[in-house]
Amino acid sequence: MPLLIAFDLLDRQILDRDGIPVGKVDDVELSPDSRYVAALLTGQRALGARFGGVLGRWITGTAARLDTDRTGPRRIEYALVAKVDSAVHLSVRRELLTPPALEAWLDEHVIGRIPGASDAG
Amino acid sequence: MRATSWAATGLVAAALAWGGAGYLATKPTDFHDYRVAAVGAAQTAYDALASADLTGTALLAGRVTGPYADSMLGDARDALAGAAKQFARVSPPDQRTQKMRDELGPLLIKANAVLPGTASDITDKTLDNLKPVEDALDQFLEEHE
Amino acid sequence: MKRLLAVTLGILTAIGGFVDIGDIVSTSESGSRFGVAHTWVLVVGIIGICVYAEMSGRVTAISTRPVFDLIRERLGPRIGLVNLLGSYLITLLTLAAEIGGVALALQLLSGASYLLWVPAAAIVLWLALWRVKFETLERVFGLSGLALVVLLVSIFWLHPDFADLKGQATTFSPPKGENWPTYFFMAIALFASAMTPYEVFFFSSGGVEERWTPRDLTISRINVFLGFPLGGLLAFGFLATSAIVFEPIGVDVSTLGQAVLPAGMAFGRIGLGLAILGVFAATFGAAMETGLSAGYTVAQYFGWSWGKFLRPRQAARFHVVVLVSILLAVAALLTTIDPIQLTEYMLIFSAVVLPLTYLPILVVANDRGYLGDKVNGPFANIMGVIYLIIVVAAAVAAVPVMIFTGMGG
Amino acid sequence: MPAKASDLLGRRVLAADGKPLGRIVDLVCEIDGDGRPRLVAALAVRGPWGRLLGYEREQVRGPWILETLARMILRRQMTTVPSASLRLDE
Repeated sequence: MPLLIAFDLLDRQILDRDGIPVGKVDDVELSPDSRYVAALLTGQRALGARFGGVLGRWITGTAARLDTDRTGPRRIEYALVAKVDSAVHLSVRRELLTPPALEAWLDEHVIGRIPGASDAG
Repeated sequence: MRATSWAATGLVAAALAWGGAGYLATKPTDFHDYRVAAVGAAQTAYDALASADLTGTALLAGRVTGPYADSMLGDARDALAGAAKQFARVSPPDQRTQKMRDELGPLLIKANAVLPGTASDITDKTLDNLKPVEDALDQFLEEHE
Repeated sequence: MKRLLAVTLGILTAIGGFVDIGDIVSTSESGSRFGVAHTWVLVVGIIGICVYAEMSGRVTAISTRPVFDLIRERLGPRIGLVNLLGSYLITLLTLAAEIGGVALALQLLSGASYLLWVPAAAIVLWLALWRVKFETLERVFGLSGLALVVLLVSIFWLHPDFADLKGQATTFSPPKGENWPTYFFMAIALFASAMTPYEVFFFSSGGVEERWTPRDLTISRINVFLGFPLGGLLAFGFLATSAIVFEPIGVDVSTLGQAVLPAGMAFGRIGLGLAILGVFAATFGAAMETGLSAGYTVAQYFGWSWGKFLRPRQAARFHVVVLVSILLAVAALLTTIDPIQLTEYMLIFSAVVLPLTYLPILVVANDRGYLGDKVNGPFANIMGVIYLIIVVAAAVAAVPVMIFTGMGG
Repeated sequence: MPAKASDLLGRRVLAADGKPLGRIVDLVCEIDGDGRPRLVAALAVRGPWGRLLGYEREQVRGPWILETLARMILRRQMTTVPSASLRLDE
């Protein structure tokens, strides 16, 4: 069955091997010759670029300020995709991927400091 | 649509809304407006007194608690204050409405006076004092609604 | 027993739709002004939310995707964002109102002003959302909200003229002394809150929290077809008792205290206490529902990890959204704005959000790629389309009617 | 910078004879032997409809009224353009 990039990939939830959310497919990167799907792009930077306009620049700008270590959006190599159905399932656990900057920052400075943050609810 | 036309549409809509709001805010009160305001105030005052009456009766029968009655009386007092404020904001534009003001004004003051302050003030007597004011407000509503 | 407890998600969700603080007061107001003339609106609302909650529960059980995922997936990021902003505002306004409602219930018990209770209510709410297991929250507040049954029983204890009530319920027009616009305004407000979008967000996300699989389809359906009618029935308790006590003497209900008075008149202090306890549980439950939904919608739009089944550190952004929403709600309340008035503004945003929420659910419920042979049958589709039309009509009519009547004045 | 799907989606495409075919709404891939999705075609739609709610696929059926509307738009306006003959309108 053919895979439709806009329908089957874009805006779908990416889940890791254990079903934990990793991000949305905010854009899809093509190989340099534009013939293959190379990677999934996720995060507000990729999302903002898709919006375009003032709102898009604002979203991208805020996301970029939070994440100064990286030059582009988070990339997930397409080779890591195990299955595409109502979500995009990866074959790895999310700890192996670079964590999103906002999540890491909030974990370190806010949530991680509140007692009980490491216990499941 | 382009961003500029969106902006233009937005500006026009904002201008119309602003103009409309300005018109409504500065429009002089006519008979209809005054009647609406007066009836609203009378209804609020009546609701407050009648609720206080029901609560008081229930309290004396031991069916509700003191703190509950206290907060019902507090609500009634707030409602009366709101009604008085709402009524004071409009001034009567003609003779007919002047008559309405002369009727309702004293009633609102009386309502405030007869409303028990706290649950401990509630007795058969204070409840009896509520009745004539309730009836008068009811009468006023019947006439002008 | 375990099977019985499995329906508490539906009950809790329905409580947020039918007997949250705004609904308690506006349903009672409707009863006090129109008698039980709006009973049909409750029936229409119950059927509507059942139709769409069943679809979203089915989609979630089979695909494990909650509703907001579908919205962005089918409508795209732009319209999804419009829906997100609208839904978030509705949810936030309701959250603020519910925290106010918890505080008002405490005021009725203690006599101390509700403003003093607001911070305490907010802190306990946050602790519950931070520490307590989802199933525990659902059971405690879903079940104790059932204390509101006391109002339903009160109907019989107040010895009304049942022929009269039946007459009111089968007359589809406003009684003498009331006008059509207000009648419609109240009808739309009751209908919109019965179908308020955070119910399907919460219900489907709750299904994911409880790790529903295709085998839980029956559990989902029992939740829907038991929970929502039960919620609607509790709302009818407020409608009917206000119609019995306040309508004949011409008092318009506008406070929570008035709404629970009939329980006291029927059963004395115990009845009153039960009603206030029920209101406390219902508003606290609705506060949890809206607090979590605020986090669910934002996290599901952006694809962040979310949920109470994860450790808070694994879903840091989700927990920050929940925390910030509670703080915003408290800030709004401490301006001394009337918490009950707050829920009326919800209608403005419902106009945008309701169609944009229910359309994608209907479309996905027909997608074999998602649901295999569990797609909608003809009956579900007919009902779905009819309700989509009603929702759009109500949404379009809401704002003009609201301005025209000065919010039901 | 490598190309992104969003750079192609929404762009206008032309037929071989230069006739406009509308905007790209989706990109069709086939999974090749190595499991990599290879771009084989683009779907172009005339008119303003960018999102078709999924009715471009066979699996979405009903409700009758929504399906009929969506398929009416699709039949009249959708073209599949193979990658090899894809001409973007600059």
